[in-house]
Amino acid sequence: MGVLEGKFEDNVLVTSLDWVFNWARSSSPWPLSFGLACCAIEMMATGASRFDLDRFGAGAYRATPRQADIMIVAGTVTLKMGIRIRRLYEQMADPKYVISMGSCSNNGGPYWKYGYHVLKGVDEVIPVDVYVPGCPPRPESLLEGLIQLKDKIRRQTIARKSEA
Amino acid sequence: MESIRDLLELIPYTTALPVWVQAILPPAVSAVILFLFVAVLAMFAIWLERKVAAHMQDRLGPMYVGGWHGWAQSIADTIKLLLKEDIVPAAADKALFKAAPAIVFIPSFAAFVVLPFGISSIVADLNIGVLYLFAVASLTVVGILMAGWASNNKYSLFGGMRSAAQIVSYEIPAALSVMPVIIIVGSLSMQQIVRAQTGGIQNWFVFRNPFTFLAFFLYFICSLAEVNRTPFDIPEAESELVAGYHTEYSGMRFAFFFLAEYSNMFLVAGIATTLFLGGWSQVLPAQWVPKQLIPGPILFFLKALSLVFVQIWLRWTLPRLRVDQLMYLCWKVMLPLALVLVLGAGLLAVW
Amino acid sequence: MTPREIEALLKERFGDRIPESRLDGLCSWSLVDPAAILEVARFVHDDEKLKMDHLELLGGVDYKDRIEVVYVVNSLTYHHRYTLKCRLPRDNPRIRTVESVWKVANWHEREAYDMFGIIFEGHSDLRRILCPDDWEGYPLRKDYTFPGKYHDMPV
Amino acid sequence: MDTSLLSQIVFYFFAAVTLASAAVVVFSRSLIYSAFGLLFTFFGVAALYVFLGADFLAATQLVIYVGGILILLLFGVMLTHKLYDLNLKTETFQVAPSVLLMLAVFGVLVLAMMQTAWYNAGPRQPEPTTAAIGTLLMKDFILPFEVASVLLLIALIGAAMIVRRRAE
Amino acid sequence: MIGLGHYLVISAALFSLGIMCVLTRKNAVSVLMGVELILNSANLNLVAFSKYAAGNLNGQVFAIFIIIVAAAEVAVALAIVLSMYRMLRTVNLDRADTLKG
Amino acid sequence: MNLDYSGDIMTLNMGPQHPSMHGVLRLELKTDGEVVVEAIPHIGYLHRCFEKHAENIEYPGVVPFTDRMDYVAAMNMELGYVLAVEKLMGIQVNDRVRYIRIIMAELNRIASHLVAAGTYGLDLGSWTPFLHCFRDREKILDFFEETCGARLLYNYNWIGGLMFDLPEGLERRIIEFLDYFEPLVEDLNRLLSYNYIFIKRTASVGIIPPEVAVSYGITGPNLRGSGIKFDVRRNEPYLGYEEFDFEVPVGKGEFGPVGSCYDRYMVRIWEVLQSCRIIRQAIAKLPPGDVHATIPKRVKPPVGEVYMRTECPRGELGYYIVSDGTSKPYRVKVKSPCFTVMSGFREYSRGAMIADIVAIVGSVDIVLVELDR
Amino acid sequence: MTRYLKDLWYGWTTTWHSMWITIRHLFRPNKGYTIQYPTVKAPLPERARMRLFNRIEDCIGCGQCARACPTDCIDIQTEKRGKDEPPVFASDGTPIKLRTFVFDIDMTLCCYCALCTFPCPTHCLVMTKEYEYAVYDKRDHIYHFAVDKPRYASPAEKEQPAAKA
Repeated sequence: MGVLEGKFEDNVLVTSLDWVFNWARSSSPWPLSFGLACCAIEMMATGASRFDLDRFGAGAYRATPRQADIMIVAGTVTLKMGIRIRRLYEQMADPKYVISMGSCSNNGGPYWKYGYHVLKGVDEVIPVDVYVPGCPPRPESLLEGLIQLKDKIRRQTIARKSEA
Repeated sequence: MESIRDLLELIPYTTALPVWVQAILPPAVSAVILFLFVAVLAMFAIWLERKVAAHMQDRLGPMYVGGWHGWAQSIADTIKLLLKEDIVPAAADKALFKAAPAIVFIPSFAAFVVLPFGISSIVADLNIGVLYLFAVASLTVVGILMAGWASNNKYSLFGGMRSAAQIVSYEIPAALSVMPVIIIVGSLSMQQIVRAQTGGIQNWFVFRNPFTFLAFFLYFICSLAEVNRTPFDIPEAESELVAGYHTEYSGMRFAFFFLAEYSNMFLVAGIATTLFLGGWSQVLPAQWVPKQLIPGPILFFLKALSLVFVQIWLRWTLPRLRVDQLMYLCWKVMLPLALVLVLGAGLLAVW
Repeated sequence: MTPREIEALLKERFGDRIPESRLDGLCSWSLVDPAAILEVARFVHDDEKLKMDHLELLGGVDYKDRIEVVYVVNSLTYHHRYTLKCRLPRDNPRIRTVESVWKVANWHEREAYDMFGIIFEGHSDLRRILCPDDWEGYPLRKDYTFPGKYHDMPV
Repeated sequence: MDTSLLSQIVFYFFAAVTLASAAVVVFSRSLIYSAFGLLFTFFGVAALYVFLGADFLAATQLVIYVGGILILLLFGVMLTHKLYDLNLKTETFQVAPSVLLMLAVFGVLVLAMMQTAWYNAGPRQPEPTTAAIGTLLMKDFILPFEVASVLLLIALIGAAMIVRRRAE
Repeated sequence: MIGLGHYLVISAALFSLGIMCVLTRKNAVSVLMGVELILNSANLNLVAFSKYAAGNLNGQVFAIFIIIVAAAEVAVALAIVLSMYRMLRTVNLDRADTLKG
Repeated sequence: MNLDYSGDIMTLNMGPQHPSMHGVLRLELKTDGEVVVEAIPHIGYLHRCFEKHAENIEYPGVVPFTDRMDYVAAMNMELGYVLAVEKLMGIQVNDRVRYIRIIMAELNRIASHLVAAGTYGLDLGSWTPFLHCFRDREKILDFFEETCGARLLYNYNWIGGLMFDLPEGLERRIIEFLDYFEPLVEDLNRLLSYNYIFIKRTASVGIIPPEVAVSYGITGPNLRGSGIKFDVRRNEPYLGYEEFDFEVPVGKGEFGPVGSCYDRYMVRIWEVLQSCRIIRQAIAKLPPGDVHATIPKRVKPPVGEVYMRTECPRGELGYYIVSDGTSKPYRVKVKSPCFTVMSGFREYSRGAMIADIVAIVGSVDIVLVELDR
Repeated sequence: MTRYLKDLWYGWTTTWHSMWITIRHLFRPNKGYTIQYPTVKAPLPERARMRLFNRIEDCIGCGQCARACPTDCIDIQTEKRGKDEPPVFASDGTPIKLRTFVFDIDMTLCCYCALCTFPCPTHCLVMTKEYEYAVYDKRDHIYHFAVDKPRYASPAEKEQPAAKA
């Protein structure tokens, strides 16, 4: 995680800092402009006029993984691509989140059974925060996934986790 | 600066401080104020850009963060960027990599020193103001080259080289297109230039004579190129070079580039306002309204922001040029035109 | 030209090197002796009456006992279409490349190599195209068994 | 007086920056570091010009040296090496004799300085120099000015001619 | 109090560093940097004298001329270096001996 | 200023993840400064084994997979497959099915060309056309969603019929949409196509001469952009396209040589208008009928093989299906238009600049999944 | 020279044309293009195909849906009801002869093609309009519809149940 995590005990200051940090992080999740297949078109549609991802502050598609906060894995991940996706994920700066969009990246989707060249779920190579269902998901579904991700971010804390 | 010194004298016990602290305090305080000012300005410009772009594209833009039309969006972005992990690639040249954002940001920040926001609100009214602006602006190039080279990434390097070539070339027509104004005023001081334009819209240099009128457009286009805005944003052309010279930058260092880009936007708009649109001077002719109704700084901001708006407008309208077309435009179109303008303005002044 | 005329033309020119033909409305084809494929390809491409300058499709079909290479060719001038086929043995299928006739065959042949392991002799750049370079096996063969793992990712 | 103390501090600071970065230019093995050292040298010299009351010259120094010459040098460094190579090292030779020579030159210069009784015109209030320089250039130094402009033109054309790729 | 001597010492140091750079480097671009140092030291001298000794601006005007000449020199020199690199694939000055018999 | 630095060849890897690569195409660029000496495409990053799937799934179940091949023009993709199987089985669909199929295919063509035009603007640094195109595309997707319930991947064309009949009043709304949309094409043109920067960026770049286009088997708008008037809808009509009055636009080379990026782009824009014409005619002639009438209970084609080609927005789409008499296809081989276009990329991108590479990749309008299948 | 000036002129005018278009869009009121999703939800058409839902009380366990599914995302396990059990009927009167004790749909595999809903004899398998079900754990995307427990502990105890997909 980021610079400050895990260095403090839990107290009032930390709680309010948490609020500020999580507010900032959840309010500006810049996605990596990274489309693979069908879902990428729906991702573009989500960014376009009708649904407008930018309303949530997530419209600033970054071309470079270094500046992106969330990676929307939109589409089928093949084995050839899986290696690259892992590298892209490693290049992203903490804190980073992954939205797996659509059946293919969730679990291989339709290509699950005979797809000798398809990775069975992007979570085999990188950790996934939110799975958005659909093949492809409606733009609303992606927005809902983003809202879910925001909820998840808001529950984070910089306080040191108790050893449990 | 003077006003800040006056302000500090109001605070008790400052005289009891050590001498060197007393000496260093006013510049330090004004620097901090200026920094905050620039940061807020840049954040506002970012928000404005996102909203304007969205509405041009039949979207809404940021809507939720902070409440009304996502006014806090840029604040959230900034906090988030500051909190992000700061990656220094293992293959990069560490020292230069870390220094580059500062070298890019400092000039754009330092250039604000000579912007006359109002009759008395200017940090330092240098008598070589315009020259100072160009001197400081030339430092940015080094930072960009540094960033591009130190990242050890081919895209960055391409971006850096393109950017350096672009800024260095466009500095020439930009500087030349300022000359007509300087010839008329006979001074390099920004404040003097504004004073020469007081008394209403007809005294602004845009409308003074045809040469200055054209020079305004010329300067505006060249300044677009100098701050790497579309249609001249090839150094960071997303679809070609990923993100240009700041491809490898993340978190805070990227925030500095971002901030520098947007403060530069405001800076060139401010310069154009000062040189051509009368700076803080009033709009209505003095014959009709003898007293300045709106305070100078507000007028200045309105004028500068409208130019920023035009920059944004252009960005979301035009495709970008190619490198050779960009250079063609500079050397074959802008430069001859600028020379003609200087010549014409000079002849007009002599005559 | 109708498929029947094309077939007649081919038969006339190449004789017994066109051992079999089937002319139906769906997909009229002629079997070509694998050794003569380059000649036939050049003929259909260059012949004034045929002018099949468009290679539509080149692909393999695995028939368990043999592998067939299918060439669907088409003329942009006369708008007629015809199919050529070559039968190859299943183990070690080899055939001459038609890259010199239609440039697009380059990639099509690479794909057929990738999927079926058909080796095109004289091909300028016969590498895998869709699968990674270190992939094992020829996926579209009927007896293809799925690999368990590729690098450290499960298949 | 406090301001004179402050200005002394600032002067020594810039003098140190100038000399240290010049040392980097000379002693750094990496060409790029040399080039960026040069940036600070130019910057420091510009600051010293400000101290000498030559504000126009300081700005000119920045515009031409930093904005022009340094960028040219950087381009030169990058173009004459593998573009994306981080290790732009340069070899040095004759280090020991040149250090001796350098020290000798420095010693002689400083000695000569000490020995000379310089004429001192006395402290003057710094004043804007731009207009005065312009007048000087256009009146007293008009001939050198023209010669310099011709020289620049020739250099421009010459440089373009030299770098031009001959059509094979 | 800062006087003429200070500037002269700085200038002398810059000059000798420049000399050192020119002498020790094989790389043509490096040598150019050394030349720039030397020119700067001369400029500094001129401006210092113009303030302390002469009392007029002639020194500054000369400095401007030097800057102009330096710009021209660097442009031409770099052009030469570039074409040398293109021909010899190196910028090592020792290799530029094609004129030798 | 010429930025050819030194004659050093530098290898620049564009992709697989690169904002302008329309997915995950990887280009290995050998550059000399800004000039690309050679651009070698590497594909297969989205190879989803369509042909393997098709061999293991019953005939109707393949249709969703054909959708996913070219997801921007799914209606057209499934249309080709369905027509091939129908041809193999000898099914004659009634007129209503034919006309609805044409309406849907043409609407989909408009949507696909809008994506192509929009993303092309994006590649060249102009964002707004992209969003304007997507705004209008959404309306088309609404029609599809009303008709078959899905926005992008429809599974609407079934073997022997359609999934559903058109919903109540859709014809009227499509006409209304066309009335609204056709003037907007002019807006798009003024915003992007006639912009001088855009013309300068595209008009003399990425030229595919006709002979190269033919030799590389380039089809569809890319072939027509090179000045060859060939359209499967016109030259080998299926579905009764011969009953319709439309033009086949070809590249004119107004601002540069024929076959440039600009020509390919403009052919798409003109095709959008032609599609509008076709839709209007089809809706005017739409006969009543039962769209489920000819759907076979069990799809079991006779032994044999068939090759069927249709005109897809990206070019000529061919399905080569071998049937062994069972309910699963023995082999399905797809002739994908993007594959052939990209195979020639090395040739027609030679000598371009890096920025031009982006322009060329955008102008041939590839969809990577169809390329890799 | 004329070409040069023409170029300049075209560049200038077409830029203004483009700018005119964008500025018009800026000042034209946003004609409801954007749907503000979490607060406003666009109505879905009648035929919208989203998440699969099975009314298990109507399911006769025939397994036709599983056979039709191209991606094998439906997992049905049934067993014959004993002779001693009371007869059960679906809402349209079809007798339910099989007890479905596993009816799992893995929505991460589903391709939303609706091919499974058409063969269903009792129309109990439908695609709903529910599309908001993003989860943190992908196992939550497997929906278990069956409510009955198998009566016979192992298939060997009774003869092998009919449809096992």
